[in-house]
Amino acid sequence: MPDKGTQVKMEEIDCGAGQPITVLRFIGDITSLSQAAVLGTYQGLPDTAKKILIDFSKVEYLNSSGIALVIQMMIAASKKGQTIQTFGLTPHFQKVFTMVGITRYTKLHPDEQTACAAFSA
Amino acid sequence: MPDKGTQVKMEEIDCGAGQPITVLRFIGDITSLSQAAVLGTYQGLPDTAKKILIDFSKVEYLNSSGIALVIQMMIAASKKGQTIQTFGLTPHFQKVFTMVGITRYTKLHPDEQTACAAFSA
Amino acid sequence: MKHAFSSIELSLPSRLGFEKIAMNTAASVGRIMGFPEDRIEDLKTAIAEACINAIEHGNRLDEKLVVGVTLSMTPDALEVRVLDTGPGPRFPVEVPDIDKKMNEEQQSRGMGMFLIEALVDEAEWVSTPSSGSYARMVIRLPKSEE
Amino acid sequence: MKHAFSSIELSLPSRLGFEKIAMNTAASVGRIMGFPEDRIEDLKTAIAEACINAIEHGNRLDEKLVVGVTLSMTPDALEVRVLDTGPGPRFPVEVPDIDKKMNEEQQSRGMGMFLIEALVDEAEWVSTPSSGSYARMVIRLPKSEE
Ligand SMILES: Nc1ncnc2c1ncn2[C@@H]1O[C@H](COP(=O)(O)OP(=O)(O)O)[C@@H](O)[C@H]1O
Ligand SMILES: Nc1ncnc2c1ncn2[C@@H]1O[C@H](COP(=O)(O)OP(=O)(O)O)[C@@H](O)[C@H]1O
Repeated sequence: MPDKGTQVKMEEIDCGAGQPITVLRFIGDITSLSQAAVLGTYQGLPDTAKKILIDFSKVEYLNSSGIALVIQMMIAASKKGQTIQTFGLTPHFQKVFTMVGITRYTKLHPDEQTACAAFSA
Repeated sequence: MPDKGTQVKMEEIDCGAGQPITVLRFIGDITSLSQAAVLGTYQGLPDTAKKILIDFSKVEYLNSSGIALVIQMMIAASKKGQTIQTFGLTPHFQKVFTMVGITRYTKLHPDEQTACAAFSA
Repeated sequence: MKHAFSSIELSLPSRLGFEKIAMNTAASVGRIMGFPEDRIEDLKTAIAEACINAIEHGNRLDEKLVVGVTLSMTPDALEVRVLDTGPGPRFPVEVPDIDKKMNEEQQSRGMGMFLIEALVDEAEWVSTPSSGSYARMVIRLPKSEE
Repeated sequence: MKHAFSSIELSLPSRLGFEKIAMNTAASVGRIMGFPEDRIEDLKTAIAEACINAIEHGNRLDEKLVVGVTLSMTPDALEVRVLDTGPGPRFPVEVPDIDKKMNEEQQSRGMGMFLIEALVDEAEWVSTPSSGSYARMVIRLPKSEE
């Protein structure tokens, strides 16, 4: 695929648990150049968004500066009392996220369904 | 995938047309280093093999020296009165095979079923 | 592209198979530049064929001799040079003819340079007697992309 | 591997994003050497982080300065050097701590060198004051493969 930087798709879904869930689907790269895509998109979410699902399944390249943006988003979300669930990281990036300790603050789910279900658990 | 050179799997299949068809499934690379895999395997086929189906769908890298081996196989097959059908080339290599004119001597089918059916056409 | 010109260099020992390294390096540059995937495939095959020729014919498989690859990015094209230490091909080079090949009137090989010319937008072979020779290929970005 | 030692060199302008070229070049070398796919991923991340540091910190995003990458293949390992023109990192480097990061007691960045060390078999940073510095990483082939 040609290099398109970071793209984000925002969606509202209903996992069957009543309250809608806001999904951020990242596509492409998450790097230091993704500040607007990651933090900008997050900041643009309405205050009513309490449950945020992050879809990494279309992310091709992620580096430590990109992970730092994810951490910044998690910090902001925890301040606002929002819950974050994630899914779609490759086994390699699951390992990397575990190495840096992110798994102490959010769970890396294998797929969308499991991640969704975790909001009502 | 780690670099494993050329692998070939030989199979006999029946496309429903009575006479069995000999399938050569190439896996990996087809280059100047594939002489044994391509010509050796071909020469090892029993004389009864009259219909040969070549599966390129698992070929990752093919260069002009590899194509030359395919041409040598086609020359040998034409001398023995064998019919060759092929399938599984990527659009790029379909273009390359067309550029060098191989399509004047064998058809590049989109999939196994179509290639199979072509033997009884 | 913000900058008018920038250049990436790669050097490889002359060993068959190492052309794949050049292919993947070039593919990566091509993707950064925004080439569509079918042009990336053209680029990969062209650079592989040029590297194989540099390894086999130019450097005669002597692994101590280096194949140099330069990838120069301009706003509208990628220029690739593949250098070896030999004198370059002798022209004219026989055009491949599938009928002759099938009739064994022409050897089955001899399609690399033909493919390079067919796949890229510009191809030329330059010989610099004192130092070696290079194949120079240009592949242009589709107009709509810029 | 038939030959005891062979080395591939790559040089890149210091532009963020170009680390991907190094990643894909290295991945290609790793595949030729027969590394399993999970180790290729480790290698890619490690080399990307080293290149980003060379681009950002070593060469301070000055595109005229080159990041050099050498990939040296031995029968049992791949050694990678990523060179820049700066003095290298100042030690000790703060270890990333996710609790501190989440509490904003530590900046969110600062995980690159930690990841490099965690992902490769050997990592060191060498400063050569006159010319620059390099990160040196070694990733070994699994024993069963040879
Ligand atoms: N870099 C080179 N140095 C010297 N001779 C070359 C080089 N590239 C090509 N040639 C010559 O041109 C001929 C045709 O090359 P090519 O079309 O790639 O086919 P092949 O390599 O299969 O022979 C080669 O056989 C060789 O004699
Ligand atoms: N090649 C280098 N040249 C100079 N300083 C470096 C280099 N690599 C790393 N450093 C220093 O080490 C620090 C930690 O690097 P790293 O762990 O990769 O995280 P980050 O780059 O996100 O800060 C950097 O902030 C920088 O000060």
